[in-house]
Amino acid sequence: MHTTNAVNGANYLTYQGKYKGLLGWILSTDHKRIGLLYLYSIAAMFTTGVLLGLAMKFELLAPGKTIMEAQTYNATFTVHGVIMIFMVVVPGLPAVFGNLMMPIMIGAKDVAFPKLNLLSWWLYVAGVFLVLSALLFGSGTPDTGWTFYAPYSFKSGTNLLPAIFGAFVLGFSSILTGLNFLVTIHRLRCPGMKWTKLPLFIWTLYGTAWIQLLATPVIGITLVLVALERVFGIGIFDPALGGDPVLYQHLFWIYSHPAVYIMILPAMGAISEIIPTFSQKHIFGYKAIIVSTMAIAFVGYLVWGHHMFTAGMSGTAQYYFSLLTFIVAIPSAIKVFNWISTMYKGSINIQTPFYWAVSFIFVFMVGGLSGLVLGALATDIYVHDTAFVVAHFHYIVFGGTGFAFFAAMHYWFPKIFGRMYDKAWANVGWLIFTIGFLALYSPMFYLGMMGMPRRYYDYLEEFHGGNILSTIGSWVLVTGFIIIVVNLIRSARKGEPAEMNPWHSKTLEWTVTSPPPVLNFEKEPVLGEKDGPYNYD
Amino acid sequence: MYSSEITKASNFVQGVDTAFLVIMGISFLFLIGLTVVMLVFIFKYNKKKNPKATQIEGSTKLEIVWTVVPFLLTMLMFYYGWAGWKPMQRAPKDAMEITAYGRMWNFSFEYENGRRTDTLFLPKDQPIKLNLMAMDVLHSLYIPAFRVKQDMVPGKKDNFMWFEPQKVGTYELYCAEYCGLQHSYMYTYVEVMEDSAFQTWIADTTNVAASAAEIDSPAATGKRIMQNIGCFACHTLDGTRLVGPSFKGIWGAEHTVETGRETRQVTVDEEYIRKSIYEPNADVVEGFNKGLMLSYEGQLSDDDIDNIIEYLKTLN
Amino acid sequence: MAEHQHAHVEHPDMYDPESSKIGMWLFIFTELLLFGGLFIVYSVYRYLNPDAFHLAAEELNTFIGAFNTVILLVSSMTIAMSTTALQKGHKKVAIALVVITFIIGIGFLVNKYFEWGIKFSHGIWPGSEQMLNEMSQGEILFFGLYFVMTGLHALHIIVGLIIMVFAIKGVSNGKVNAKRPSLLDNCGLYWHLVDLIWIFLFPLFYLIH
Amino acid sequence: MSEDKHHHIVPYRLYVIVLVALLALTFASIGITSIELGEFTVAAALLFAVVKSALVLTFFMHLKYDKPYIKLMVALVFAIFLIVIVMTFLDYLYRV
Ligand code: HEA
Ligand code: HEA
Ligand code: HEC
Ligand code: CUA
Ligand SMILES: [Cu+2]
Repeated sequence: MHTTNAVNGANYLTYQGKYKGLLGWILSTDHKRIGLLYLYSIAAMFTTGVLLGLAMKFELLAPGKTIMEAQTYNATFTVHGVIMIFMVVVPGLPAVFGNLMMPIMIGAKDVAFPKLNLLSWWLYVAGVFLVLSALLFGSGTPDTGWTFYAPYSFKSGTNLLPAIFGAFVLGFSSILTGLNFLVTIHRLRCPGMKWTKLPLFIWTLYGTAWIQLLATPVIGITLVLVALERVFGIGIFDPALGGDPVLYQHLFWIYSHPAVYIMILPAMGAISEIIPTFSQKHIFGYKAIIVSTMAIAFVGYLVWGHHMFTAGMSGTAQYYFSLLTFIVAIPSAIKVFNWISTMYKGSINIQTPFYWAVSFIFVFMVGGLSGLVLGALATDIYVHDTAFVVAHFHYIVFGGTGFAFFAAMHYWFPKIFGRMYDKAWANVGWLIFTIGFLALYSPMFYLGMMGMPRRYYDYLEEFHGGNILSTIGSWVLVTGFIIIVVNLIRSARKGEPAEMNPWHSKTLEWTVTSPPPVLNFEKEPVLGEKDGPYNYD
Repeated sequence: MYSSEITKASNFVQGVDTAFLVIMGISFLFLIGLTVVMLVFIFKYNKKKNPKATQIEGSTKLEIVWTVVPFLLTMLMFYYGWAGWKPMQRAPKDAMEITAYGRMWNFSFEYENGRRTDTLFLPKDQPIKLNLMAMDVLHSLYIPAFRVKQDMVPGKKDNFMWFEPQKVGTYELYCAEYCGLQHSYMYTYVEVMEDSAFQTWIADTTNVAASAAEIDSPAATGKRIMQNIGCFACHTLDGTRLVGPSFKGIWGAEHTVETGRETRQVTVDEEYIRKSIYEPNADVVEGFNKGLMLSYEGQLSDDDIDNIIEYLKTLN
Repeated sequence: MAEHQHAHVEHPDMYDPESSKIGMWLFIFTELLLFGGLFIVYSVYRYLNPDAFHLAAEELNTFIGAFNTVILLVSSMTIAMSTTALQKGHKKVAIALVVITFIIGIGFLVNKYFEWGIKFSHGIWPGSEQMLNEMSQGEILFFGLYFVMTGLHALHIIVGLIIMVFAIKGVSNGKVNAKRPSLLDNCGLYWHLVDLIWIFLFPLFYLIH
Repeated sequence: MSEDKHHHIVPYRLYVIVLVALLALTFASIGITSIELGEFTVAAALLFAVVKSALVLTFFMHLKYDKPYIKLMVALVFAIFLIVIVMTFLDYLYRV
């Protein structure tokens, strides 16, 4: 793509490349356009997932059948889980904000392999359609849960193959994104951008990319084995043929536990950008945060067994996995302490992104601390596979990654669209959203401690109270969500033009125009000795 | 924690609940403490109150403190978790053994004397060892009041859980591992009795599913067998379709089945029913899925099936 | 300032051999872990069924396996040499060496084809009646893994061959040259990966009995 | 980071030597596994495979001439894989 026509008024949103109109977007290799493509496609999937979540909560409003049959419910949580994990939070921050901002933040013109980057997005779309095709065609929507546990996943009569294949393709997309980012961060930093001057968001993307690269192939091959099992009956995991279903779980979690850190690390990175900016202060413990990021990425490989404490592992394995689970909590704790210390003696400018960041810290703490309950052997045996786990991971996946996503959205919005949103509405949306969130998921902790198993279509009368509260919470939350989304969509088109650096931040993306020009920089930036992402004065 | 003061229902409750309290205690301390500190900072170092930030890059001393302190605390939590879990690992030698079967979608329990039930009856203050068997897919046997849970894994040998019930009463027993359509209906009850009451109950063998004690009519026996072994998880009596075809009007009806690759018509007779139970996948009823119903060979005797057939005849 | 943007729209032409090299290495890492998953499965089942694996491995023909190992090693050398040739500017030699590698790769596949064919003719294929009825569970696992692992490996050979076609094209039309050798280098790296995996597959399936 | 132009040209002769070594190791491993070593057969076979793969990595794949960070990455990947296998075996080795 070597077009040399003059670009008029060119920023990445308006320039006209080789192709016109829609094609100019879906065939563009500009990292920012690809980032926006991801934003729109992920937002679409996210909305689908939310609707399914709402439907589930509606079903659980009362015992017995409320709006759907058991088969529908089982399919609903499966599709909800697959969409939310594989299509929303795993690609989430890296693919959207990583693509939009990472090259600018390191002073590069683009990622290392722009065409590969576009291919990743296409693979993402292909994966989405494959999974969705399982809903529309064949013998029924998959009903195995997002974990596809053997041997139920060979027995289920539903149309599982497209979903498995789709997850495989999504994994491939994720690997390619990771590969691209790694090479970019290694090779394309601008002069003076030493490793010790990288913004923390970039560091977390770096850690994440390694996990994407090294963990995703394991689930890839596992899913291939399940597919082969369904088609040929090769007997790798089928106990009737000598296979071991527990081995399936090992392989599944060897990926899926590190994957939860794929979800949270970039979220932590975004928070590490927002807090110093709004405190107008150097981040506290820059190096400690880097070390904790890489520690999470590494130790995250060693704890997958904590999902299998009741699965029939040996006692020795349970012991070590529990021990290591506690170790992996410590770097997260270090981050929380550093974030809060950054606020100390700052000059805090309370704006929407900051609200989101603070609420992120709170829900992340709740989610993470409940993870400690799950990491301890005795207590996990008790609450494993109950609503407690559901509460834990919604707090940390949705509360953590989701809140950070919104924080990042409100933070980089003026840069991405060159316009500012209505701050008052944004804050109202945040407040309602947060209240709804707490009401939706907090009762699940209680229900789990009472012993209500998860993936239950129907429940006993004694669990009714908690479920009512939770369902009402889901309605409040969605009200907040609608306010937020409407505000953002409206502002992207009609908002006030935004300044170049509305939050007075120090990272490089705020030194270019909003929205950024096509190749990001007029002139390659050079970082002097004194410059740095957090050097406020 | 499921009101532990009221139900000290098993020997593990203490250990698990202590771990819970310790972890929750530390967690709340941090949660509340950190939240308060954060709010204070936001309030005190607000732009209005503090227009100029003081730049601090960090403090190695603090980093060390807040690495070491949480480390020690997590090790404490780990310890309590381990301590509450350790005794679950080895069952005492004198434990009474009961075999628990999980299949889609019910539990059944077999006692040492061959008696089978679908509710778990237990004597108080007697260590119990449940040998866990899964017939088809993963299930998980979960008794919240006892704080125990263990997956039932098909093909896995020596899979067990143990506990000692310490309080008379009725408790819920759930399947906690997702196992398909009726997963949420796969629950039953645990009935803990005084030892004496239990001994009389277990000695009363008139209800043994597999026994030949024909006090009732064959049809009634057949019905009871079917209830105990869980046919009605998949088959209804009133014509509604669950996982398997309904039994309403089944006797003598013409059914379309797939045998191998060809489709054929069969009349439901003795031989067909027997075959459906022993080799369910040989003739698969049109519109239903293969592989869900499993063979009951070895679990139901010919006599049992005769009774079942008698019962099915009454459904027309 | 965006008014005067007259550079290339979208990405500029960035040729950086170091980038392509680490890109390839990273890709190799994912491939290694892809097979890594299978090696985990293999080692667990081998540990659980030592005798059956022993027995089943006898069925495999060590000679064919060894033969394939030898030719794959040779092919690894020829492709490695082709990069040297390219760097020395011996274009023709470079092409010839890749072509030789290509032919050996095909030879490997032909061998595999016959090997699998013999298994099939003995009624051994995934899910076959023969396997289900006459083999122990451990043997079923062994052959299941045998087909999956060697099959996936063969798939990688095919991919490697396709890359070679591009490399040959690139070298002959001069796009790949001593100054821009990345495509040939990466083609070589990928081929060595295929070799590397076979180095482990061979003893695990053919030798251990 | 742009002065990485130095291209080490590996002489043909070295490749031939490596190949000869690899072939020798292959035959040695066939030889050794045909002896009855019991438990150690697997270990022996794997040991040979490890040495062979090290040769391929260092010479054929040019790791010897690459920058340290690439070597580090390769080492890291193998380390992670090893750890994962060991952790998995914590389960299987200690099952009752
Ligand atoms: C973003 C995703 C994410 C993240 C970051 C985490 C983080 C953690 N998770 Fe979570 N987890 C999930 C997503 C995530 N989890 C999902 C999706 C599941 C369910 C999957 C399924 O079955 O479907 C799950 C399930 C799950 C289980 C299995 C439960 C079961 O099925 O029985 C366990 C058990 O150990 C666990 C533990 C932890 C721990 C210890 C952390 C730690 O990393 C948390 C660390 C954070 C903190 C500790 C809080 C901050 C620190 C402080 C406030 C300072 C004070 C701290 C100390 C004194 C230590 N998680
Ligand atoms: C990201 C992960 C994610 C998110 C956001 C959600 C959102 C919701 N979930 Fe969740 N859920 C899962 C991941 C998630 N879920 C997983 C993995 C499972 C397990 C499946 C299984 O068991 O197999 C599960 C299971 C699950 C269950 C348990 C089923 C059972 O065990 O019986 C329930 C029950 O009500 C539920 C409800 C909801 C509801 C009401 C919402 C929502 O509708 C709430 C509404 C949310 C919002 C309004 C906005 C939140 C904003 C963001 C996250 C950022 C946005 C990003 C972009 C716009 C790009 N979910
Ligand atoms: C896990 C679910 C499940 C359970 C439990 C189950 N079945 Fe079935 N059954 C099915 C399915 C599915 C079919 C239809 C497919 C087939 O024919 O194999 C079926 C078919 C049948 C048929 C043939 C029905 C017809 O209309 O032709 C009979 C008879 C039968 N079952 C009897 C039983 C008996 C007796 C039991 C208990 C001892 C039982 N089933 C338990 C799922 C189940
Ligand atoms: Cu059985 Cu869930
Ligand atoms: Cu985990």
